[in-house]
Amino acid sequence: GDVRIMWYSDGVEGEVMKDLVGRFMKENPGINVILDNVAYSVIKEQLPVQLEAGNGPDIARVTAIKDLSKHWLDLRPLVKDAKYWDDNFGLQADWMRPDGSKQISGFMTQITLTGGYANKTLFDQAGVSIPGPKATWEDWAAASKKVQESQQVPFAMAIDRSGHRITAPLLSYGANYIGEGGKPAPLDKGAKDYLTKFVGWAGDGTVSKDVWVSAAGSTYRAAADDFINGQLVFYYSGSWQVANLATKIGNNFDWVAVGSPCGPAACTGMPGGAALVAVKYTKNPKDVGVVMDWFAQEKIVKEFSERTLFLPGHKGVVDKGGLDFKSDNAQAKTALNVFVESTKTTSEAALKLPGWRWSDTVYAAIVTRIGQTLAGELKIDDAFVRIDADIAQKVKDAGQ
Amino acid sequence: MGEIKLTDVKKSFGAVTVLKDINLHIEDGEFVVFVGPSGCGKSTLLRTIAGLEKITGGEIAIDGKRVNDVTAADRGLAMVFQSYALYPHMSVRQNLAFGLENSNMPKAEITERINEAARMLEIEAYMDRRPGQLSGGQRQRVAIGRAIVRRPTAFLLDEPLSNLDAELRVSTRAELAALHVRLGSTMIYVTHDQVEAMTLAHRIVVMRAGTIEQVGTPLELYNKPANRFVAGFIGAPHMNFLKADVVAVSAGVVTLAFAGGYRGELQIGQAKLHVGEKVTVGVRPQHLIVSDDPQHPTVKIYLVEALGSETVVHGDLGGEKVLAVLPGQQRLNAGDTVRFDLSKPVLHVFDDNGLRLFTHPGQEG
Amino acid sequence: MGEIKLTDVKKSFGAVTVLKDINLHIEDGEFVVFVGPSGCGKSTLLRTIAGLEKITGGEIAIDGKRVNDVTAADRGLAMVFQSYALYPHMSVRQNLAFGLENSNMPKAEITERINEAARMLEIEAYMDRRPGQLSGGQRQRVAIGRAIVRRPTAFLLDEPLSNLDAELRVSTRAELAALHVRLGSTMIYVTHDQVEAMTLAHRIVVMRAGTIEQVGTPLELYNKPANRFVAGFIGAPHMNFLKADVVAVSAGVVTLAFAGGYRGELQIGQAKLHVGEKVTVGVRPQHLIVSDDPQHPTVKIYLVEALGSETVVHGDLGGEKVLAVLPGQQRLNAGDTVRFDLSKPVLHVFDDNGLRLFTHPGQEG
Amino acid sequence: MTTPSLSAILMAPVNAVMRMIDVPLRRLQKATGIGGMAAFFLAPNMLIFGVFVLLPLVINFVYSMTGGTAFFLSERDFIGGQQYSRLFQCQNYLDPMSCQEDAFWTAVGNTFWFVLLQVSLMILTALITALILNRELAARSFWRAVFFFPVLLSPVVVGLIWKWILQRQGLLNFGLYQFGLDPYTWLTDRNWTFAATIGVSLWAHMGFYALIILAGLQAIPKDLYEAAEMDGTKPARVFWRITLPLLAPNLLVVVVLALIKSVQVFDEIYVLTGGGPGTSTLFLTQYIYETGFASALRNPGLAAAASILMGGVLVVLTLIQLGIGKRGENKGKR
Amino acid sequence: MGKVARFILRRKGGQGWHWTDIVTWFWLVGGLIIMFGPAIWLVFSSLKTPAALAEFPPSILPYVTQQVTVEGHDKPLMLYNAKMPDGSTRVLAEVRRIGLVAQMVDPKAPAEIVRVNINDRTPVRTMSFATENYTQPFVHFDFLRYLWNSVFVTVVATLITLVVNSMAAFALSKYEFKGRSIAMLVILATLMVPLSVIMVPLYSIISTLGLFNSLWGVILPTVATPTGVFILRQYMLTIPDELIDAARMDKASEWQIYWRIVLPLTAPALAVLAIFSVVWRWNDFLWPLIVLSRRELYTLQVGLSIYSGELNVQWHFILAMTVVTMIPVVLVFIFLQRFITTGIAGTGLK
Ligand SMILES: Nc1ncnc2c1ncn2[C@@H]1O[C@H](COP(=O)(O)OP(=O)(O)OP(=O)(O)O)[C@@H](O)[C@H]1O
Ligand SMILES: Nc1ncnc2c1ncn2[C@@H]1O[C@H](COP(=O)(O)OP(=O)(O)OP(=O)(O)O)[C@@H](O)[C@H]1O
Ligand SMILES: [Mg+2]
Ligand SMILES: [Mg+2]
Repeated sequence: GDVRIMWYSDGVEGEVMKDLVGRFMKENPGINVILDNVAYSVIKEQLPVQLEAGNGPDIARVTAIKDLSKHWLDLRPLVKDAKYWDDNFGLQADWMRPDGSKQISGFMTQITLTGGYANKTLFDQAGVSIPGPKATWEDWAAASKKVQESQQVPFAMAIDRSGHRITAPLLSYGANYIGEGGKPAPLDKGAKDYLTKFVGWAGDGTVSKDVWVSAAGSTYRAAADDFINGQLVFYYSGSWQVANLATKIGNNFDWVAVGSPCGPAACTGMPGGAALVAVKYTKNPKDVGVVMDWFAQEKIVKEFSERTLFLPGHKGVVDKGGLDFKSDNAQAKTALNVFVESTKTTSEAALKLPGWRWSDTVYAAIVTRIGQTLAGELKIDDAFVRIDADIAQKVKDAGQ
Repeated sequence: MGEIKLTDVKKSFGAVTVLKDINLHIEDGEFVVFVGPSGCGKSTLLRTIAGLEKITGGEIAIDGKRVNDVTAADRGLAMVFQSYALYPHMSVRQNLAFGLENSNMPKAEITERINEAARMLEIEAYMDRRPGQLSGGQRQRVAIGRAIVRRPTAFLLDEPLSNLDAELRVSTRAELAALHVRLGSTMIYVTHDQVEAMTLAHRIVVMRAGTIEQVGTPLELYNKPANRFVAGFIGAPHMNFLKADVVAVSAGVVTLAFAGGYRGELQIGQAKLHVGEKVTVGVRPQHLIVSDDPQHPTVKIYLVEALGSETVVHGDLGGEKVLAVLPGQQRLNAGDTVRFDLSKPVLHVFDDNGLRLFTHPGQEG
Repeated sequence: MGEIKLTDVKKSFGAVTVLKDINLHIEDGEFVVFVGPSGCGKSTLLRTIAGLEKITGGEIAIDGKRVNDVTAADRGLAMVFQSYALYPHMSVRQNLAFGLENSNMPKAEITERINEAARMLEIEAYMDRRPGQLSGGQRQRVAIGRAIVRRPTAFLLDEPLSNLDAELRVSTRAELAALHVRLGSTMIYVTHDQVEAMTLAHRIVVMRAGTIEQVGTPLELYNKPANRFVAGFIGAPHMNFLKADVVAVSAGVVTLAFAGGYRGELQIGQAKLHVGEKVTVGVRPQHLIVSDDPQHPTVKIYLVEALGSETVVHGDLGGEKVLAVLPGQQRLNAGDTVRFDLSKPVLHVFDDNGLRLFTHPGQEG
Repeated sequence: MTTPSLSAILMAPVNAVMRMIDVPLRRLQKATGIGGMAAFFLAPNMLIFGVFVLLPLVINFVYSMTGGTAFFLSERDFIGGQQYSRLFQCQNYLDPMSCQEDAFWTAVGNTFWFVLLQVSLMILTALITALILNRELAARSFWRAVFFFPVLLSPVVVGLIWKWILQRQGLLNFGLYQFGLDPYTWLTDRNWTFAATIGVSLWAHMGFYALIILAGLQAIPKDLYEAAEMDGTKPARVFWRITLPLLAPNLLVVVVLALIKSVQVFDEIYVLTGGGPGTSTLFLTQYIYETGFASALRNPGLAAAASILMGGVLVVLTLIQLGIGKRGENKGKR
Repeated sequence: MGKVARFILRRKGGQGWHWTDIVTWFWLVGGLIIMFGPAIWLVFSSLKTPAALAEFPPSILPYVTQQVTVEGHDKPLMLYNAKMPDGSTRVLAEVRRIGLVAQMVDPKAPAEIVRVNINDRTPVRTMSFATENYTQPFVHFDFLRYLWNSVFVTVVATLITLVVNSMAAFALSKYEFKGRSIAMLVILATLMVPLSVIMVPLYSIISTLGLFNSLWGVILPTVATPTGVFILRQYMLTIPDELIDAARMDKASEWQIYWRIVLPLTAPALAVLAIFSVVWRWNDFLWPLIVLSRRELYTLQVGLSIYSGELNVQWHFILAMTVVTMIPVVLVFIFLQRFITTGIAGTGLK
């Protein structure tokens, strides 16, 4: 019968997917897969409503995988080889199933990892050497500041306006969000340390605050454009930017991915990604199982990753290595491989967060209040108080 | 078919009372003309009959059926609005056709009726123009046309000829009269034109300030006005009114002393008058005849209007304004003094309240 | 101050030519009346003088200055619109005050002028109403008031009295005449009313289909119409026209044979006529006198209209329609036959093209 | 000459249908009278309206009395006025930061100033534009299109265009740079950003209101202008004394709509500033949107309560305007 | 020419520049720059590559670096103006860049490698239109299907809106009945709440009625716009009641009055509403997004939205498609605005 996949795209993955779907249907004539491309906002805002109403597609590519986990279909009885799934997707399986269950909801179409990019040309021109793999955030701040001053670019560093992004350095500074009973803990010293530093850097112009003050609330904003235009020395974002940077920078300057700088506690990035999950309300679970199985095949995952320039979420693919990303931009390939490598240094704490139900709440509170602080509306200490209060309120609202 | 009966009809706009207890019975097929001073309520009365204004009291019955709550569309009348109210977005032809289309008349008949009306009103040349592209008189003719193509049981015409030239007015008037005869429909007609009122009406209704002053045939009103108001209103130029004192009363004859010293004897008929009473004597300007008799009162002329076929003389008779209409073109000038013979004309005598007491028949009857 | 000169003025609306080469010189302080059949271009001419319509040819000069490109606001005239064009959102008082406030007149004077106009037009009772709450005649009076309070150098009045009752019409007419004398402003006045035209005008301009047929004083037009059209247009009811053949011409006298066999001898004056020529003879209805003389032509009456002060008789004379206005109330009925004396009245003789050849003075001159 | 006949051909079937509809309607009219017809004319609109607009609104009200994160009423618990009292919980009503929902009060304050400035400027510019477009211009439809053009753009595109113009590396700064002036970070300066939100929303919607006014201007009978001209009226006075009062009914639409839309301003501002810098352009609708949908743990009840409050204020403001407008309305009647 | 100029520069009155003429031209020219300028820039931007879109300083026109094929190199090379140490400039093609030094060749003499500091070279740029922004989406998505859905939604919704709203406006402006002000008030009150707020309740209603994933689910909730009723009603208030009286005397039924008298006289306001309705429905995005989750039902705007991802928005496609989808509405506007001409309502009356 019909299997509908609700899909959003950041880049070419829609095209790739369309192609793959075509292939699938050729191989499985009985199943008609319809790919409904939608805006990300549909996934984020409409899909939850549809799901609550018991509507929705059969399969969806989603990011709020934990939040909505009660709507996902357990594929365990439907897939051909549950062990294959557990082996290869087990690491992230927890991110997408209700706490405490063993269900197989789907798999990650893409793993993302936060990380930094440096404008190599600027470094070269300034005659400053790029800090090494173990360099700390302070090292990076100092180095990029030097470059900035010598090259007269507006900013040294920028971090995307995103709680997820900023959580990486926080974790490196030893922050722990998860408190007793899985509830959010108040901001700890590690978190406060880095945030204080961050606000300080913004104050002295090391960090661009443009992107942070350019919105209210928890709105996501990327600082990529500044980096693309060579206005920025060091840019902390994530693996998904590689394709974007490759096309837009071209050979205007050289850039490199440098992984995540270190803090006192770790040198971790934050993982994340989007999952392809099956929806409980499908009329067609058998076919859904077939489709999921097909897309979860190692070779398909590999091909998909190579063509979309995504990091694969498939243990087999990662461990075997030898991913041949389909890009004619050498810098992009190098960068991707840097990210693939750094998945291995991701800290325990970082790996837990995507599967933690309150992580978005914490992210939102941090972004909202730190944004206000950078805009001069709050003092940093008030911001900490507010962040804790905001989180507490949300927990209360959720009736827990 | 077109009998209209108004019983105690009242109408106010907020605090303004416009119609006060109007009682009127219009027979089927009758031609009734409403006259009255500007603002006396003629149009309002017409609109209440049409069903366009809800009356605030009383009853309107058409053909014996109470229609207070029947909508205008269902009363089956046709109206020429004082303001024309042409449909600005339709051509003249469409304006005329609209009413007919509403009653699902066959196309051919519509065309025929429209053409007939257009011919009659001489608007054939403008059939495809919009009202905005017509002259005032042309618009008015379209408004008339829109009513007459309908051939309703009763027509309501609100000053339908006011913007037409004399020639057209005469011919249209004649056409309306002919139409009335042909269709046998009731016609209610508002006009300020004496000639129209006199020539068209079976009965004239004289209104004043929301009330009916008198109803009667044209000559009845002309010859036997119920009161001073009607006497003054019917006939153009209006009747002259002279104040007089009763100085002697004998069998059938009364002697009146006018301002300026002139005394006249009038045949009193059945009426009763007492010496010392004050009356008003009305005499029509057309009845005044210039006289050389030194007994007749002198009038000092202050304005002469030559109309070609007649001459209107404005004068002063013992402090009162008098108008005289003299035939032909007279060689009189402002400043001249003439005498008018007051013994020959028909004289209407009104009491203090304006009610007509009697009419002195005059010498030429 | 108010001299207006039109030279070869032309106006068309798209393909429709409304004014054709109008030449007219209006003196300062003159009272000119435009008459003509409905749709002949009177309003348009007024509007071009006002500056509301751009002319398509020719020149308009006010006080010797070409004003073709001067806006209406800067020409300094005042106008009474045929459609009133009252400001619907303003009270009567505000409507009147509006033009005065434009010229920054002191409040006190504005009030005074408004009150004066209101008194004169008898609209004092409605000063705070909106036009929508007024009767047709009341609106028209406000429209007149709006013009007269302005006291401009020239007034343009487009049928200003058409919706007033006889009484009010006479009084307003008189007020306008007085105003004209008092202010000395030029007045251009459009009317369909013969009496207004005859009594108010210094000069009457007779228009037909966008051209001027004749300009002259009222009595000039009445007594010496340039052509058949003017003769027919001036005077109400219109002049009777009878076809006749010239059967004999002798020194100063011509013998005409009318339809129906009657022959008459007319004093020809200087004019030249030939035997066999066809002419039209015009005679005013008021001039026809009933006669018993069997020589006089017989007229078969088909309609009698009693107006009270006079009686209009419609008859048929040898196949041609004749109207006669007889004084007083006559005892005539449709179907009767009477004879009219054609030897006594003034007779106008027109040639084939309608031009007047000569006027037979008649016996009463 | 061909156009009317063409339209006549096009209209013929429509007219035929209308005539067919007329037959039963005449019967209905006979049966119910004119008052019944009023109901008939109102019915379709009211039906659709009731189901798709009014009913959700009522449900929304119920929402505001419930708590939890679930979307559907059936799964939400009734908590009475708690959401409202939460919105109103402040230590000091003059300082939004002292309130529990500080973002709400910040948004209220921002919205207030925004509305005040934007609405007055909107009416002014729309009126001027309409007056100018109402003149006899050459290429009139082109000019109309010029001013109406931004209305055709989706809010997202509007926000984007202006972001590209105003951002640090935007067109405006590039222009300044070309003229040798220093670039400026317009969108991180609170005052400039606030002004920009007003400017951009004016830019985006002015054509909408100008068009309504334009239609209203066309409805004013020409003869009144002629009369005014004969009265020697100066253009400015014609405007104040003739145009404006006679425009009143249509102007009322513009004022009411401008006010309502201005309070509800969202999309283009969201793209342009996201509410920043800081919270200086955070407006009510964004607050509601984020609280109800976008934030990590949505709170539809709180969002509903805030929207009900906003609607309440708007109703009051509209009533006041209608009250004022009623007088104008009567004035405009012929 | 003189005639044209005179026509274009036609002024009030005729002679001299009235201050209103000056304001008019000031406003028009200003409007052209401010209102239309960004639009033109939008069109040019839609023809830029993603890289050019992100570029600073931005260019008005779409430029790309010129490329040449040079003997001995498979791929085309970028052309630069290079400043030579002696101060002269040469047009060179860049072979590769190593750090701060670019290795360049003269396309005419490809053998010799010239080393140039990267700061001493500026790209040679030519205008080039990235038409793939337009062609690609046509290939990707089912453009005709989306177009059809959009047209269907727009046309049907606009027609229903016009009919239903004008009927209501007629009742609310030309009849006196009990509850008239209440009805008006309720209609206005619902204007007050933005769609995003009532989205969830509305969604449940749509689901209940089985209109989910149906174009009618997109159409119906929008057709009873309070805005439309309000605009039409206020306009109808200016139509003289006397015309309706006249029609009643002409035995017109109320329906005929509505259809034959009131509607034609409301033409300018109807045109305004039609324009708005078309624009709104055509650009509608949020609501169709909720109701339509199936590709075959997408409208253009929904189809277009797929270029907005979580982390990345493909603006070049969005801009190009915006330009394409705008063309029909611009045409509709040009067509309909002609009906906003001098009102005729007044002229039928004395
Ligand atoms: N906009 C227009 N387009 C075409 N023809 C027009 C237009 N306006 C007026 N006309 C025509 O011009 C002629 C003159 O019109 P005008 O209003 O001047 O007549 P008028 O002499 O005032 O007539 P009336 O006595 O009926 O008011 C009429 O035949 C009329 O139909
Ligand atoms: N809406 C209204 N509100 C208040 N008064 C009104 C309204 N409409 C009419 N009137 C008044 O009612 C009276 C009668 O008006 P109507 O129109 O019936 O007069 P009319 O006899 O037709 O006068 P005319 O001969 O001037 O047309 C007038 O005095 C008028 O001022
Ligand atoms: Mg009247
Ligand atoms: Mg006229």
